[in-house]
Amino acid sequence: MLALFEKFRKGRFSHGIHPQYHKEATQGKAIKRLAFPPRLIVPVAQHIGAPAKPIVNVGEEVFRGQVIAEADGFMSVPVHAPATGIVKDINLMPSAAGPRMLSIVIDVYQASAQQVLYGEPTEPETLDRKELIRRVQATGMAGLGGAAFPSHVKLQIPTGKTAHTLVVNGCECEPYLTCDHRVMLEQPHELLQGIRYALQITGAEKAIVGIEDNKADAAAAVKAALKPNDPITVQLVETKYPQGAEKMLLKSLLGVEVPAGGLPIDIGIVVNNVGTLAQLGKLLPKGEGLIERVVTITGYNVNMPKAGNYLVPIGTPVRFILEQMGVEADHEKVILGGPMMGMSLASLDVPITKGTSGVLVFQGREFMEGENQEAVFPCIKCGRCVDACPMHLNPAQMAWLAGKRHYAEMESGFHLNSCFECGCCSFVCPSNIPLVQYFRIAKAVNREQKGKA
Amino acid sequence: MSLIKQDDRITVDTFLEGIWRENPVFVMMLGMCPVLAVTNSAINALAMGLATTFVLITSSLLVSLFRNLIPSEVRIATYIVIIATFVTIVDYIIQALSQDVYNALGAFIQLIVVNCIILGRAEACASRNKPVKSMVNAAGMGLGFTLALLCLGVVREILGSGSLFGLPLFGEQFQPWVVMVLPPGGFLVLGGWLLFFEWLKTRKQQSLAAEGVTHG
Amino acid sequence: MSSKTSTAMIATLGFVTALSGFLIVTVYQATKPAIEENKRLSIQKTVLEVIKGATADKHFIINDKGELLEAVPGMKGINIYAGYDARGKLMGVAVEGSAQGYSGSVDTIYAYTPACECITGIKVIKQTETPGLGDKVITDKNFVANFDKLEAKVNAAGDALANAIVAVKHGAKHNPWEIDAISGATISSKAIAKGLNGSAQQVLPKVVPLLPTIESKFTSEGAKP
Amino acid sequence: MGSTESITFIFFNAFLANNFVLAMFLGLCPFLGVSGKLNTAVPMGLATSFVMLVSSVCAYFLNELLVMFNIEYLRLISYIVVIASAVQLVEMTLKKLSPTLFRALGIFLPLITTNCAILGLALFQTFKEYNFMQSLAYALGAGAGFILALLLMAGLRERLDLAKLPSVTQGAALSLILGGLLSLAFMGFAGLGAE
Amino acid sequence: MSQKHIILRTAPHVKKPQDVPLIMRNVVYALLPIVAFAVYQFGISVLALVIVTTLACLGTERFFNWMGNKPSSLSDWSSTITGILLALTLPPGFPLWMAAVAGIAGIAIGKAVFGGIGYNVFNPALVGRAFVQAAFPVAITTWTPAFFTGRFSEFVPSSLTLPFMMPPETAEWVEQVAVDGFTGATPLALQKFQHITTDPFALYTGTVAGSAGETSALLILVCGMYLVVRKMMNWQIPAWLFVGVIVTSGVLYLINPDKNPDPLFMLFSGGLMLGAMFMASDMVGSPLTPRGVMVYGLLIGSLTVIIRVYGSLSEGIMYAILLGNAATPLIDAWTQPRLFGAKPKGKSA
Repeated sequence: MLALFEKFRKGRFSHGIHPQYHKEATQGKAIKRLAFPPRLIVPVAQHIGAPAKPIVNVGEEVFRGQVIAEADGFMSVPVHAPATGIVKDINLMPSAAGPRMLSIVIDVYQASAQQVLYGEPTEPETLDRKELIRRVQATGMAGLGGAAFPSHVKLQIPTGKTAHTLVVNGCECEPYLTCDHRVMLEQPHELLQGIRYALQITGAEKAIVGIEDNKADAAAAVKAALKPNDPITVQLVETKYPQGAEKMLLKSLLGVEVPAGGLPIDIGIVVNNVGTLAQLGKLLPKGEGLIERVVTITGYNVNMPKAGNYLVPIGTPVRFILEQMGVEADHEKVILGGPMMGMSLASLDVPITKGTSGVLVFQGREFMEGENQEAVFPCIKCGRCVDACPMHLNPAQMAWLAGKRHYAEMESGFHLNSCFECGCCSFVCPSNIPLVQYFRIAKAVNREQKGKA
Repeated sequence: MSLIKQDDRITVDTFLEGIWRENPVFVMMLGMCPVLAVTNSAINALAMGLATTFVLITSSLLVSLFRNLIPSEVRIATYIVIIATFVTIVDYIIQALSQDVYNALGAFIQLIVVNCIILGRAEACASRNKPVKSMVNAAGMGLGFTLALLCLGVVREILGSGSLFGLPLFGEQFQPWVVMVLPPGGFLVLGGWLLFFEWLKTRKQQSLAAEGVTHG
Repeated sequence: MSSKTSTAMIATLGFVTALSGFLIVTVYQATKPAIEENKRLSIQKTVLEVIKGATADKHFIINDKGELLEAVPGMKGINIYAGYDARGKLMGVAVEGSAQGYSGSVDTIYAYTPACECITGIKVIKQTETPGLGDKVITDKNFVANFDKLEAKVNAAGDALANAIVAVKHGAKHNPWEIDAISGATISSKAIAKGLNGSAQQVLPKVVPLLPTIESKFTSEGAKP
Repeated sequence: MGSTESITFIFFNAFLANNFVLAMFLGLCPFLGVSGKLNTAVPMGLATSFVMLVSSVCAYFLNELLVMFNIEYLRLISYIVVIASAVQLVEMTLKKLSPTLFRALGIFLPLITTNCAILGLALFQTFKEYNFMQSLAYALGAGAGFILALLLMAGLRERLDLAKLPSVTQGAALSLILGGLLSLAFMGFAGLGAE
Repeated sequence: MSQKHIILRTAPHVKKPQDVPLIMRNVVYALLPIVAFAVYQFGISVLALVIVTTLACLGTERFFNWMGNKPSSLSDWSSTITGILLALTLPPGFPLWMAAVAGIAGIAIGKAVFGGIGYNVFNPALVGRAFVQAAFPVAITTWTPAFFTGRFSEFVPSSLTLPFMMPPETAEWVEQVAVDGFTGATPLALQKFQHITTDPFALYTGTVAGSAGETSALLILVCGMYLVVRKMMNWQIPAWLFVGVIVTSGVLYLINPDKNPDPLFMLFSGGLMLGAMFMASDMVGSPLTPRGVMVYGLLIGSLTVIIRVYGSLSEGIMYAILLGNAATPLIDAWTQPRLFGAKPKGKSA
């Protein structure tokens, strides 16, 4: 009976949550360019996969757009200099994830015109897939949606499989973030160009742009920019978190479920983020590298009149951004990314990377006033996490197991590895149990155990 | 195991271990069926305990006497036959002594056969020791069992019927807690006793630890 | 396995079985009289208690053919316990009744008094009703008072009771053959009534014609006090 | 004389109202011992109730024989021997007919010999003077009741394994209190099937 | 620039504004009108009953906190709920000392031994009620008429029974206060044992005999709806429960309309509404999964009807819920949600 019910609910995925979106502060503000900071910290691993290898030395002069670290194999992308300057240091520096990472520190020439002097202009339409993929890799593109998966790998169809549909993810379901929204509004032509390139590379017949219905203006802008013979459609989907997760988006748009443990390509679909494709549409013809990205800078309970969307050079330290915004560093929490999945920073010297979509400053928790905000109660088995989990897991059961360190059973019996840490369970938990954190720990322990075995 | 065999001395502990350290009910959790089923009054508990003790002692004696003759392949079967014999005997004796007690205990007398304590004693003690020692040990076990049954029977009868060994304690107006003589009462009272012993144990450990800190 | 050990096994088992058989039979024989005496005494106690004014009892059995026989162990049929006073006058007969209560059968022994053609006493000999509620059928004074004089007249045809014994709800007793139920323990009360009725309908028509014979047995045979 | 109880009443009485484990306290050892995990409780329950059925039938005919020869005083000894042999027989038959089932139930079968629920069933059906069909209903009800109690207990204990129990209530005491609460809940079934 | 104020906490960094004490406190709010109506109906005896059970529950909870060297857990309001609910399920003239026993037993063996809130497997209020039901079967089935005059100035005589003593007979007193038509039996008992059906309107509005807080089904329904609207209760549990009741009693009614009551009567009589709205829906004892909730609701609903019709007790909801609680871990284990992307027919676990 429930299955029958499910059939009538096309255009949406089941479960998920409706947080407060707080997008008003920034969604109406056009993208502006942020100043260059005096010093850039450019990690060599801003993507998933093998870190890039530095090819510059300390004291060397680098120019904006120059490759400063080259890809180490196929699962890797190069890193380009975000600004003209001098390499001050190549050393371990703080990162958002916590552990220090190898980074190239560049002191920016304040007087430089900061023009991009490097590039390999071409007409992508004339090239074959293999060459295109090489060129995508050369741009250093990694998914700008947050996961930072190397874009060329994503566009490369594994042997034995074919792609019939390209899904373009314009959901941006994280609260506060509006950078993708602005990109769609302001750069629909670049975006469509990127989609066309992606169709060419993947061989998919059609593309669907999925946009949440709270961004109808963006959808209209993209539609207006369509050429008559484009095999591209724009489709609105329900505003709900985590609509932007690719499995949820596919369910909503096409009514299909990606097999558990599988990838969209297993059912012939390639998913890319709007920000990524818009950037690709810009960079690929010019043959330039990815050196800057759009970042939403805003906050909660913080006086930030300049909040908005900014084009920020990769490697800009958060501290510099906050100074530019005129925000005191004396606040409770700074988050890189969205509030649901982003990381709260231990140090303000962490730089913006290719995957950073937002810088959020939180003062106090978004919670009712006067309540004991941090107290954790025992699980009262209300089942809200079960109703919220978009992957249809049982977070409560896994949390009990985690409490007794039965990590292996979480994986073998309750699909721990299908959890993509969207945070819905923690969000709804009335007992304030840090469920997602439990699952991260469990996954890490399981990985370690497997490594040992 | 071989050590036990060689040590033929009968110590106080041979007798006492069954009462406290290896109490069949509170420590080993054996023979639970009669423990809960017949302890709704103290007199039943006592009768059951004594009947079990009788079977324990006599079957221990017989098993111990024949311990060198019984081939190990058929030893369990032999033990069961011996135990069943004495249970039948005790069944008839009780019937001859008092029809009321017999009616109250019902089939639970015959169920002594499958009381794991007796088979356990036969296997673990009587088959390895001389008759006198195994009888002393069996007597200790039996007494421990009887005491445990009484612990339950007394509490359940006082609360559940307001009497002890059939004698009213509190007068006419006392409101009995019927639940205590019902099945849930059996579970809960035994659970309560176990909690109490566990609490005593942890308290003792805590005080020992505290002493260790102050003196050490 | 060598034949030697099998022989030893069989020998041991045989010996132990023989020994246990011997022990059991000895004890059985030794306790048998005492047990039967016990059983008889407990029945006698019940019978004398339930038949008012009786001081001696005697156990009869009515067999399938409707014949009255003196009870011998192992005999099949309907048990009838007669109660006499010291001079041998038949004060009443006690009959067993059984019906299903809440948690198993409720077995009773009740007394039928020929003089008033009514049931004059009842005793529950086995029941497993809920203590405190269902077992009020034993303890509740008002309920027990039902059986001081409960009509159980055999009809004209002599094959059933004139009026079936029924339990009615508390406070609604109007006829002498009705039982006033205990409020809150209706089912247990009904079980008693059902047991009484079932037994009385079947047994009394057979017993009533035999009453003179039963009375006569006292003088000829003599009952144990 | 026999018993007047109806077959449905006997079944439901043994199954729920006078549940063998929770009201009669029979089979407590496996109830407390094997109820820690669901995946052992299920085969144990199945094996036990199967043996219950077999030994109930055996005991019925055995008792007919004993009564015929007037040797009721050998009842206990013959019951226990027959049950032990029945368990052996079941074990061997199972091994031959269904090795998969045997692997699942195998380790539990020897334990069942000393399970008082089996002997208790045989003795009670004799005492209550049940006829063959009544005995069968009794055995089925008792078996079903045993499985039900075991399953409920195993589920609860598995859940409480993951709870933060006070140090005093771990182990046997907790199982007993759970048993008490289950028994309390089962009192709701009182009288089911009566009338 | 100092950074000492930075709080490190993993994602997510936003939180739905609802926590355990807030939910529990709202349940208490929802119960208050029911308590008020019960006091209006039965007078100060019920007021004393509520106070005694609540204090007994809170005291026991605090005692076990102290025993386990744990901080006080009274502020999560859960014991307060237990106390109030317990009082509402007891007869209005229930001796106060027995009510205290119920409260102590409910918290001690129903909750504290398992580790307190969240870890209990049975609803503590029902454990307490089942305990006294088994312990004092007579007192708990002795009912008091509603709306008797002088109910605000005098206690029901059985309320003030001395501890450990038997309550006095109330039959004479009932005659004295003389309320028309009071038979001393609940509608369910009347129906079950004498096949007298009570006017449904009286059932909705609570002018019948019964436990302190179960007599007005309509009020309870409204108070429950408050929690549903505030999204503090899983409405599916009472909904499925009602479905279970209606289907089971409907079938039985169709089979034998003379003997078996109709579904509407089943739904609005006895403690069903209170049990469905406030006890079956207790989160701690109910399954996690949506399918599990369905099974749980249907199970309790049908069990209630079966116990009412075929059992020896006239009321079955309490035992049905306890049995549902007992079955919850099993239901949960057998209704694990189907993993997103898993094959539809494949076993989920």
